[in-house]
Amino acid sequence: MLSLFLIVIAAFFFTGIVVRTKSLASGRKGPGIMQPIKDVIRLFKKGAVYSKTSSIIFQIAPTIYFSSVVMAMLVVPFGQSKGLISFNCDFIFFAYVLALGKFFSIISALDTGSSFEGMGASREALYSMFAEPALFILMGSFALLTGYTSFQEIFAALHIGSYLSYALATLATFVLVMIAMIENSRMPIDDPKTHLELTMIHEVMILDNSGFDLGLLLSAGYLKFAIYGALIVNLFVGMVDYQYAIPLFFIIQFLMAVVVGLIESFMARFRMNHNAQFIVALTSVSLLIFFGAILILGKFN
Amino acid sequence: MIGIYLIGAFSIVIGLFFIRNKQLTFGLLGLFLVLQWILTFYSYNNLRSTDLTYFTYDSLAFLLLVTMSIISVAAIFHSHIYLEDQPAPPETRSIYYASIVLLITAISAGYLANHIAVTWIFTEITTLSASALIYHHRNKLALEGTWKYVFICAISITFVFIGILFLSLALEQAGSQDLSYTNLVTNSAKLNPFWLRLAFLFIFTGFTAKLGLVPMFTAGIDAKDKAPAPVGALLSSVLMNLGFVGIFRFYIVVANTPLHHWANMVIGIAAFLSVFVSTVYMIKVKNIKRMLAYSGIEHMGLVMLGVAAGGVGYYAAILHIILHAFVKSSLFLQFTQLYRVFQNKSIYNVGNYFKYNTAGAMVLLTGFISATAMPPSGLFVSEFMIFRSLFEAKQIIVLAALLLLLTIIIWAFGKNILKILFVPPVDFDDSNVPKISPWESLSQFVLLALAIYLGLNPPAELVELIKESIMLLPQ
Amino acid sequence: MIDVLLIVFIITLFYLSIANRLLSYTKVLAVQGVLLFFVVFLQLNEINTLNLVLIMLETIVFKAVAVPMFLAYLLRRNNITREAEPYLPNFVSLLITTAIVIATILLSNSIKDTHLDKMFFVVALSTIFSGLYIIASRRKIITHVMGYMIIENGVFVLSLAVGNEMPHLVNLGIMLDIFASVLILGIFLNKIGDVFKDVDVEQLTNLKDY
Amino acid sequence: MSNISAYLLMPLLAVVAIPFMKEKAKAIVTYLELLLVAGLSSAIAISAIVGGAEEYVFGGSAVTGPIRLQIDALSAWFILIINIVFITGGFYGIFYLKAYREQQKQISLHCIAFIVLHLSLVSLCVIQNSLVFLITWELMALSAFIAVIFEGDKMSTLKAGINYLIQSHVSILFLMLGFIWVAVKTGSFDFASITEYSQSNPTSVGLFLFICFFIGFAFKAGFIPFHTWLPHAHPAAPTHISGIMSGVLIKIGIYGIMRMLVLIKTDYTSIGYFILIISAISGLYGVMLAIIQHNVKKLLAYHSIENIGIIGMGIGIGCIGLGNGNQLVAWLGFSGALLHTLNHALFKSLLFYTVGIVYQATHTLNIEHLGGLIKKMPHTTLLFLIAAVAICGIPPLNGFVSEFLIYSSLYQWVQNATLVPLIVIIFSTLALVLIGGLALFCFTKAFGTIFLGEPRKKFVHGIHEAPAIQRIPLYFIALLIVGIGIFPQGFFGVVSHATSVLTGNRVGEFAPIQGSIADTLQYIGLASTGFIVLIVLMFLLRKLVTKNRVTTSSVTWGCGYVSPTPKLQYTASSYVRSYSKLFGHLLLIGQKEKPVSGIFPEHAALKTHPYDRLEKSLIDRPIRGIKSFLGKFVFLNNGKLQFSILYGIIFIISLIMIPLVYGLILDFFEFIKQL
Repeated sequence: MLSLFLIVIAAFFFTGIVVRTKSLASGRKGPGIMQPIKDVIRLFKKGAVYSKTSSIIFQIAPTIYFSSVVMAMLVVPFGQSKGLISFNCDFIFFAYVLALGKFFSIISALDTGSSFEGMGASREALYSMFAEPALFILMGSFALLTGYTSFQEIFAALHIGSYLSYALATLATFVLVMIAMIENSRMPIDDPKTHLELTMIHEVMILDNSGFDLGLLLSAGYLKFAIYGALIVNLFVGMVDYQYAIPLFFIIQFLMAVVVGLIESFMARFRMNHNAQFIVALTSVSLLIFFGAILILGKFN
Repeated sequence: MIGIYLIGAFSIVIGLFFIRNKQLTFGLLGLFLVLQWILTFYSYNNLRSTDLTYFTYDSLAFLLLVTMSIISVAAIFHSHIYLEDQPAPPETRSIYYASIVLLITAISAGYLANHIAVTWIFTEITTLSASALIYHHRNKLALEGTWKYVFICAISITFVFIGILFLSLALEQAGSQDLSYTNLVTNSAKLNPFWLRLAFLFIFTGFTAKLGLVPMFTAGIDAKDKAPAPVGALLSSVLMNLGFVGIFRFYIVVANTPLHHWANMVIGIAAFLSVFVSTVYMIKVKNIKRMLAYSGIEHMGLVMLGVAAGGVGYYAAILHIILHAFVKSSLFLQFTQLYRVFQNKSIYNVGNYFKYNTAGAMVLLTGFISATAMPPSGLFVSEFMIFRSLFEAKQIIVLAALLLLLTIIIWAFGKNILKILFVPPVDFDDSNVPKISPWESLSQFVLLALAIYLGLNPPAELVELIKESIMLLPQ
Repeated sequence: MIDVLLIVFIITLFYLSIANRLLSYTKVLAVQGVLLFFVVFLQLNEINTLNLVLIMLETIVFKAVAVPMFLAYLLRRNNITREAEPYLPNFVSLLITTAIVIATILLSNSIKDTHLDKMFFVVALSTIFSGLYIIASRRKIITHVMGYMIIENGVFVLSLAVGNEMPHLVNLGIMLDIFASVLILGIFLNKIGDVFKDVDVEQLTNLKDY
Repeated sequence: MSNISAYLLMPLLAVVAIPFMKEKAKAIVTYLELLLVAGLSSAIAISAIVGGAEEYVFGGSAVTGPIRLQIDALSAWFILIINIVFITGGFYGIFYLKAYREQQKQISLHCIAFIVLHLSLVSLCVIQNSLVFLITWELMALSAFIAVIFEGDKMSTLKAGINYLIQSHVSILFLMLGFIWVAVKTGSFDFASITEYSQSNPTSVGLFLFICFFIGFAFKAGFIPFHTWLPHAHPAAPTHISGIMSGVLIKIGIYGIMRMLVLIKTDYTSIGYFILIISAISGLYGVMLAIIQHNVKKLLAYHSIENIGIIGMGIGIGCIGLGNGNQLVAWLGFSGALLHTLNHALFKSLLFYTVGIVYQATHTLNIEHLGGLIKKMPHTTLLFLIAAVAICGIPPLNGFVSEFLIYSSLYQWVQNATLVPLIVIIFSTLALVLIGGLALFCFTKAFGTIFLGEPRKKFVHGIHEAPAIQRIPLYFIALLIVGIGIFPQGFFGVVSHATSVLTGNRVGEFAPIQGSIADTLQYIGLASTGFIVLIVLMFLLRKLVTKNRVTTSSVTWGCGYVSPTPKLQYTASSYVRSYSKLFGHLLLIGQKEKPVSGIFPEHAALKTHPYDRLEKSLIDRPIRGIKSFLGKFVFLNNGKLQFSILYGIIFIISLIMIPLVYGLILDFFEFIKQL
């Protein structure tokens, strides 16, 4: 339950911080932290333009996308406190609920019959497909380490002990950050600020969305970021008491936002056909983590 | 009884040969069928009894005789339809009827003969009558077919005779001169193996021409192709069975000697080669009749493999040969109707039979399923047993190769039959296709149903008879 | 004495393998008939006279006279060319025939049977196989028929070997002889001759599967 | 007893009667017959699930020996699946066949085949006598074959049909070998003898026996590499038959494998690994080929292979659990497999039926020609969408539940696994995840291209939605799909009986495990329900907010290009291009390209023909080899008389000489030895 509030709050600032970091890094003052939220609210007030080609799918898709993200959010725990939904292997539910959102965002992109949005849809589908194994293997290795299979129990039982486990934690963080980047189609996979549709992924999918729907999509994006942030936080705050944990949560979220901002300002976007390799590399990294876990448990004999 | 039968039959033959009047002809044919059935029932009533010293109503003979009598009814009935449909000059008609009756008589007598020489004589007579039937159409190809059939059969009969001579040499050592099977079996221990070996080799090779087995298989193919389909039905079922009788009765003798294993090897080689040959041609052949003939070769190969494998294989072989007779004859009889529709026997110019004669198409379909021994056809059971006997005989490699070949055969057979059933032929105008009454297919349905029933649910009587006919073999 | 006759018989086989003219084939057949006549006379001395007479009649009338004459008549009637036209040169044929004879001798050598006069066995088998060889190696249909006749002679010789014990087998052989020859020659006379002029085996290869 | 003979008698009567009926009567009688059989068998099945296994013994004939019919929870489960699919499929089929009204003869043949197919499928689940089983098995294959070649006047259909026939015959050969093996050793055709034999012999024997049977059943189920008939048969068959084939016909293979697992007592662990690996490969391969297909039915066929793979993974894990004595893993694996069997039967048949409607409306199965159908046929679109989401294994629908069970079996197994199993686990997880992702990729493509956007090809004839009555069974299936999604624990309750047969523990023993799984599933059910509620709420909210906002509609934003045409749309091929570039080496895609050239390029074209690499190397090449080998022997009957005689001579001489020569050689070696 607690995680819910925290994530929502984090979501409010997260993207703002990212944007701010980027503008500072590029020597500009940049908009206020709350700017993204303001945008969303503005969009909520606006009317909408729908393509003649599009159908009911196009209209319900954003809603479903948003609710899938919300649903995923409900699964995420915070330290000791369970998420609203928690059962064995709930992370599978987490991943697949997000998949539903993806499904609908993709078909809504195809629904416009545009010559560009299909491109984005295709890429989105392909990349998220490649990204998923990493998460599952990560959770698999955690399950192996802790002996539990639900988010909350895993994180509760996860304690950083030996040096090896430090290394694992760092790797895990890296993987999670990267998955977050992919899921939110940020640098280095995708550049939300590019102006050439041919090189977009997420942005080109929502070319035709406007008004309330666009607002939903954007806010879903913010939430997603916060969710992955929360997951990373959970890696470290498993045992910590709330009075330290909650501040820690925000600190880590903040740091992550800054890191994202820095990455986006100092790193170039990959070439589209390099993305696949990069994402698959994540899987191999997570395999590394898995074998690390095996090492820790001393099953090499 | 057999005496009466033979005399009656031969007089009927002579009658048919000279009489041109239709009613009288049919009367005589009917009379003959009655005679045939009387003989059958008689042989059932005094089973295992000997008649005229040279004929014995033993179980094997009886089984094949029943098969014969059932099929002969259908064959003669369809010959009638056939000759009505394609009217031939009266003397040709009477030759046809005379020789078909002669053929049936000779085959029946051949089954019953208990003396190798007598079997041989009647086999010779079948050659004569069959050749007359093959030449029914009086054209070049028919002549060629007849010539080949006659010549190869003459050679093979000579082989059999040589075999018999060797056998007599083998028997001399035993100090006996009676060539009846029973005597041979009783003296089997004393037979000279060297002469016996030669004898078996020659007799086997000789009878393969009738049985339709490698090495002398070619004659039968042309005969079945050129002969009118109702005759083809006889040639491809009961005549083959005569060849089987010839080999099997003598095999029983050899099986009781040290040569048993060697004989099995000889039979096995020939049988497997036959299946192989039929596979080769099932893929190639486009002439429906020849295709059916080759499938017959395949089945004979299976039967002999069952014999070679021994054990349950003997039982399976006899069951298989009976069921196959029913199935194959029904397919040939169906072909007459097929031919009436398309006036053609090449698979290329035939098709969509389902549309023109549904009952007939169902016969073809069921016949195909039965002939390829897919369940629920009765042949499946016998083939299953044959496979089982091969398995028991530790012939796994042979079994595997056999299964591969059979699969290919099913593929080729199925491809052709289904083309005939469903795919419309190119540039074939169905404006003047004759309407064929479904009743004509009745006989085939009966035969096929018989094959299925006897296979899946054999009456205890049948099982007993088969067991009895393989009683003398070393189990 | 019998052995001499039989050796002559084998010599006729050799001659047959190198003979060019179809007419000489018919002559050889006639000669073989005559030889068989004497062999029968000398060999079958234990069977009842009637049967013996019958057999001897068959040999002299049917084998030595009727069939050769009939074949010669066919040759004239269907004005068949006079060469035998073998697939293989005569030289090879001669070698093969010799090989056959030697093989049969070797084979008979491995027999351990006191009842049988091996001479008969050798002659019979070599005759049968050289007859088969002639059928397989000549181009004309009529040569097939002749080859078949030679086989029949061989079978006859074989049957003579057991003739004393089982005369009815000899009769059977005679029956086969007459029956088959009549059937074959009948067809040949009536049909093939009329339908196909100058009969060559190549013309009878339309029934095939490829 | 009596009801069973009735159950056999009625269909026979119908089969005899059908050819002499009017078209309407045919349909009605067939369907009534179907309902009767289904009702009877379902009643028995349910009683078996509730009240434990039942057994009947028939006298049988001299050949078969006594025929034992035994119906336990496992059989019952499959019988229920079969009946569900057949009842819906038959109903749908009645209307589907209306289009072929004039071909009465074909239709009556079809009806007969349909009845026999259903009857034999149901019977296969209960027969315990190997010979009768074989016969019924072939009956099933044959009737399915007849049903497939309904449009047999097309040579292509016939080819596909024969391909199917032959491969199912090969499958029966393997089964036959197995049964003969057992029969020869034990002398009995009863299934019980299989157990005896496998128990009384070393495990290796049981292993080989199982593999023999597995191959036989795998042909039917469509495991790689025995799958090649599937993608040909499904497009060829009339749609309701494709639905039934994919729904239950291939499942009977799964049933066979499970039955053999129950019967054969041997080293389950190694069997488990064997199945798991094959299944993982099947799953991946199936979906990878599915993506590049242009023909919808072919695409669905490959997805059947994929789903069989998933089911197989469940079975494999279950076996391993059984082997290691890890009840929980075994339970999760088997239940997952069983439940997925039902789920796949549901959504796959639904997919086929909807595709059938599309086909009858547009007369094409080529995705690239379709598009924008959602406006013409909304119901079909909705149904297809539901099925598509379900097959991707996404909550809140049924696909997720079974995949979840299999996933969690993997994660449960992790706990106490050693190194090698761990590696297996991780790669199976990988496979499962990739399968899920690729399935999503594939079905977004299929749905998007068929139903969304603009029509890519103008159809001369009007396109209409199917009549409401034809949609009834489809909605029923959809209902079931959602029902399993939001109420999984109930269905699991039913499955658990079947699972207990597989795991071999008695009724009541498995309460704790069952309970723990049921709890988890209950959570999922709640979550899914909540999810649906949330979506609805969000949608209402959206309605509320946007109620008095101005919404205008215009052309799709063409990024500045002002005159877009449907031709400019993203096509299916372009959608999968980046994918097929990545996996191009594994796949086999024939390409014919006429590239754009010159300053004023005229016509340019690109044709792609996806083909199955395995089929090419495992089916086509060997067959070509065998044919050419056999072709070398056609000279045998070349019509020359001399040859025919020669064969005889050769035969005799060789059989005389070879032994002599052989003897001589032996003597020679003896002589050498003596030196």
